Amino acid sequence: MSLTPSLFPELIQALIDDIAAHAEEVTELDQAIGDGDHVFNLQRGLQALHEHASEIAPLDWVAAWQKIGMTVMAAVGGASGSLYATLFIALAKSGRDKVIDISGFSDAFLQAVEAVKLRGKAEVGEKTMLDVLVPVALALRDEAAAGKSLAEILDRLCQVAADGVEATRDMLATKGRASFLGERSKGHIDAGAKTAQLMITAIAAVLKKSCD
Amino acid sequence: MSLTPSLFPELIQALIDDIAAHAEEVTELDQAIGDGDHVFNLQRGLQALHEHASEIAPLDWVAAWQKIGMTVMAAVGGASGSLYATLFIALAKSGRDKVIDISGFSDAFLQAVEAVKLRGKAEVGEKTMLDVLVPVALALRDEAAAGKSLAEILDRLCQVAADGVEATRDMLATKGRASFLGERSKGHIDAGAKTAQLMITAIAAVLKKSCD
Amino acid sequence: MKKFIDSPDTLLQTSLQGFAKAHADIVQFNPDPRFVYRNVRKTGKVALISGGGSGHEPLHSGFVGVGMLDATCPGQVFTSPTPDQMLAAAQAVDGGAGVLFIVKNYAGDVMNFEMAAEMLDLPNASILIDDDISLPKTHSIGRRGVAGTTIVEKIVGAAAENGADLATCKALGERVNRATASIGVALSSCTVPALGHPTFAIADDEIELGVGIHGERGRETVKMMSASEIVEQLAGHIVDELKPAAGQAVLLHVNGFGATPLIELHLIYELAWQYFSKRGLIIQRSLVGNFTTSLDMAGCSLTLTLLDEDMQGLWDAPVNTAALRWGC
Amino acid sequence: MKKFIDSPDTLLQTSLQGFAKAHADIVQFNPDPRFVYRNVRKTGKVALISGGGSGHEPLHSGFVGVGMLDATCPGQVFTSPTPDQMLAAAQAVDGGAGVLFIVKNYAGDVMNFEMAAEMLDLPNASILIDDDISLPKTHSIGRRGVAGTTIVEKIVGAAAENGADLATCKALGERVNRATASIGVALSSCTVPALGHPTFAIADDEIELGVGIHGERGRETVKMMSASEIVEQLAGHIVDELKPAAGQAVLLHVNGFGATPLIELHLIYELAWQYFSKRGLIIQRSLVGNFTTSLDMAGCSLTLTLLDEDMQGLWDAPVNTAALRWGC
Ligand SMILES: Nc1ncnc2c1ncn2[C@@H]1O[C@H](COP(=O)(O)OP(=O)(O)O)[C@@H](O)[C@H]1O
Ligand SMILES: Nc1ncnc2c1ncn2[C@@H]1O[C@H](COP(=O)(O)OP(=O)(O)O)[C@@H](O)[C@H]1O
Ligand SMILES: [Mg+2]
Ligand SMILES: [Mg+2]
Ligand SMILES: [Mg+2]
Ligand SMILES: [Mg+2]
Repeated sequence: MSLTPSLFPELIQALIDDIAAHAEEVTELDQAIGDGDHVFNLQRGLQALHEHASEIAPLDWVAAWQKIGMTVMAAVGGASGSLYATLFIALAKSGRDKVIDISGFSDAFLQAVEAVKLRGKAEVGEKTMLDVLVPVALALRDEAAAGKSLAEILDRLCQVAADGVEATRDMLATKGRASFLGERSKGHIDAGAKTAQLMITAIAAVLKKSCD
Repeated sequence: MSLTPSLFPELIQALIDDIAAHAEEVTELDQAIGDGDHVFNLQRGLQALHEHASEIAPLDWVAAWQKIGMTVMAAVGGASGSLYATLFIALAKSGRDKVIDISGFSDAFLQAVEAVKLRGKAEVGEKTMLDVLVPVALALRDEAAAGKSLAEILDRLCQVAADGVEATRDMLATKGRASFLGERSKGHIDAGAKTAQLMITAIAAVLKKSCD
Repeated sequence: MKKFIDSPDTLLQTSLQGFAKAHADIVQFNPDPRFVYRNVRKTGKVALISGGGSGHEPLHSGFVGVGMLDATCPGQVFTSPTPDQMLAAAQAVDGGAGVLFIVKNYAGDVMNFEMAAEMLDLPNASILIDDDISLPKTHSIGRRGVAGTTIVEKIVGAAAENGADLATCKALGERVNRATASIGVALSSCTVPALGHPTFAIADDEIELGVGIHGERGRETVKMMSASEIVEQLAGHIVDELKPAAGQAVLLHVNGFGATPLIELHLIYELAWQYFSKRGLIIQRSLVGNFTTSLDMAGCSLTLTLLDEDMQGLWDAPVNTAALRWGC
Repeated sequence: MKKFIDSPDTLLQTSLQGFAKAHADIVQFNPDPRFVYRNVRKTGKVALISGGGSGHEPLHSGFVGVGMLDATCPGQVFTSPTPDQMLAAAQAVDGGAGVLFIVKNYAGDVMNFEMAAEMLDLPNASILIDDDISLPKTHSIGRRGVAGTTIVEKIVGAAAENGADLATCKALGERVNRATASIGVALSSCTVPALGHPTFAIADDEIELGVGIHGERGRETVKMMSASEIVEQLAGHIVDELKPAAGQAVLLHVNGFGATPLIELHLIYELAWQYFSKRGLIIQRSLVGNFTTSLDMAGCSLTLTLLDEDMQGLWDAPVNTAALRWGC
């Protein structure tokens, strides 16, 4: 894989645009069963990354992930801030001893998602961003192992992410603020799952374009 | 005049009923250019008088007015409380050396209204209860001096009171809370003038009935 | 109306009972006639008595205690108290050095305190507070007393505690009052419990400039502005009024009307601090919080007091009340 | 939305600048990373650090000062602060006896403080506050930390000031937390500045029982009730939870959510006082006011702490912060 963090400025811009386009929708979701700040938290993080984009672009992946993690950690706050910071710091840690091709990345990503589960003391099925991150990580591993093309893999991940979001709708929230609502949390999509999906899809679009 | 404070319980009941019937209207007036508590202030006073009605009934007029004044003073508060307390205490004071027939009462009442003017540092034309009390006191003196019958006098006072209220509508308030609104006070009837008229009219009705 | 209330008729009395229990180390409550008075009393001290309609809490009862007031007479919500309350309070806290009534300039308060003063058989004097500059100085009944009352009560309270005599306390209070200017802005009306609905209606994009503290409309209704613009308006009026010289020491008081959160009041404070500092004033002392409220009104007022050394020392003197406490 | 604000992006920082200026005798503000810390520091003292989303003022920054907290890390409105704030605060106030983090039990707070603790190169420990009994004890992520936080911070603050070591402070805080139960009711939602409209809609005749402090809906929406009925519900839940014995000494805290006037909070206090007294409890100490707020939410919570002599003495110990001050 010839992808490098030089793509990073473009990726961040795509994420900023995509989250902005869905800001109201996400806020409505987080207001229904959370506290309504999720989109602002994410946007603060993306903005901070945007400001550091030119520093990150020349780095190797491991250094880039570390820097992304530290930037998110200091900029975001909230539940999602610590979880995404954990994701990237763990990605850097488990990527350190790997060749970052698709297969190396899929391993590292799976380990990073495990770190998120540990940080949040959460599992799949609790109506959180993990309901997107975990199936996406698993699908990535499987597709990579099956030797699919990058384009095929990306399409598959987008599909898995979309399914993951939709699955949160009928779940009972048992982690995060939505859990305070008990049964009242059912019938609403989780905001953090939704933004995870949006970001994965936006990243996929950029990657597909850059590999054409 | 054979009227005595034995009428007092009946008078108070009539005032309570009449003010209750107009409570919303008065509140709207006091809210438009005052602070909206006028009717509650009056009702608190009437209620206190009602509770003391049987003590007041056997008294002579001077003692009754003194007791009424002290009761109002302790029960009402606000601008209207001190003004009505002043009215009755002054009535007792100036009635002390008089025969309380219509002419004696009209003299005493005029002096009492003067005391209210002093207490409030106000004159006719400032959009207050004085725009009812002063013309009523003057008309009472004139009609009494002209030797009119009680019924005729009472009808005339009711008319003067009604005119007095109506006259406050276009006045600029320069006393009381309504004065804070400046020009914005115009176009609204003064609540204190309105209740003064309501009470005078209700008292007149009881007196007329009891003299039939 | 949604309020914690059993009935508008019992709200005040029950609330005062609770207040006295919650601050039993500082005050007692006499239920009839209604007054709040401090536990620690001193003979030979001028007794300071204030009061007015309720609904402005912590003003005044939150200021009863060592270093501030001796007693307060709470009236019904937004209704001045009655002379018998003031007489009973005066008898209870008289220390033999006379009684000073601190009265906000409202017709009802003025007249009821006046009646009490006429009937009181003790040496007494009164101070009228009229710090609200939203009305012209020439207003027919004078200007209203608003948040500057806290400043006067604190400073005169310290002087009385230190043994100043009645005439000195009165003169000091009038000096502080003259050195003080306030002006407020409301974002919402308030709801008087007995009425059950807001006193005035206001559009979503409008605010009331120059409001009093009884939910009455202000001097003018204007379009919503940024916090900086609001501060510029309010602080500008204050500077025009007091015309302070550069280098003047001041006390800056940002007072919330009840429903405005501290995060906003501290923002207003910072913006006002910058405004006054730019004009060369030295903000020596500060007070930020909900002190002179209008029930559940959203809004705030700015108060500036030009300080001299004497006033500043008295401001710093120990005070131990429910709402203001330092140095003891 | 009508608020005093220039922009949601600058509100917090400007407000904290104002807060620090208004209380310059007690605290300083470090703008980046954002933390508030006390002027008077002591070597050999355990450093107490708290923090959480903003919008709950005076909690926590109003509790920084002698006898209470050493530093606080304010996050964005209703958003937990970041680990770098906690690390910087810890470095700034470390007195050589370790750092105790006092954390309200919310996913974001817990995780961010946890990350800071992992990275901090100083002896440290944490206390999780989970006094909100509106959720069952068995709730999947445990109960929330709400108004009881003030009680824990005051009592542990006094112990730390007296020289208690890290383990003792932690154990004491956990003991106070276990002895404390809170439950709240909202009459209105609140408006987060960045959002611009109320977080939830509520009918004119409905209230939310068992709310947290972030404008989230409560455990159930019920019809409006009288103040006495509300107190019976809230206090009943607390008694069921703590099962206090007759004769037990308690601290009763009535906490306003921001837009409820003191006159109502003192009414609630009186009704709660009567409720608990009838059940034989001895209300030894009280705290009534807006301490753990939810921006401009109307509503309140009841908090009861079962006191032992040790806790009562530490509650009474001198404290000198912006929001709580006595004995010094
Ligand atoms: N323990 C957890 N594990 C995994 N994800 C979580 C956890 N708690 C919350 N989340 C995710 O974080 C999202 C909320 O993020 P955000 O609104 O930014 O923070 P906060 O909940 O602190 O306001 C939720 O929608 C959920 O997807
Ligand atoms: N100085 C005054 N002289 C005469 N009447 C006055 C004066 N001030 C107020 N009033 C009358 O009192 C009425 C208001 O009474 P009320 O609402 O009971 O008291 P408050 O104004 O203290 O709320 C006004 O409508 C006006 O008629
Ligand atoms: Mg959120
Ligand atoms: Mg009125
Ligand atoms: Mg009134
Ligand atoms: Mg949040």
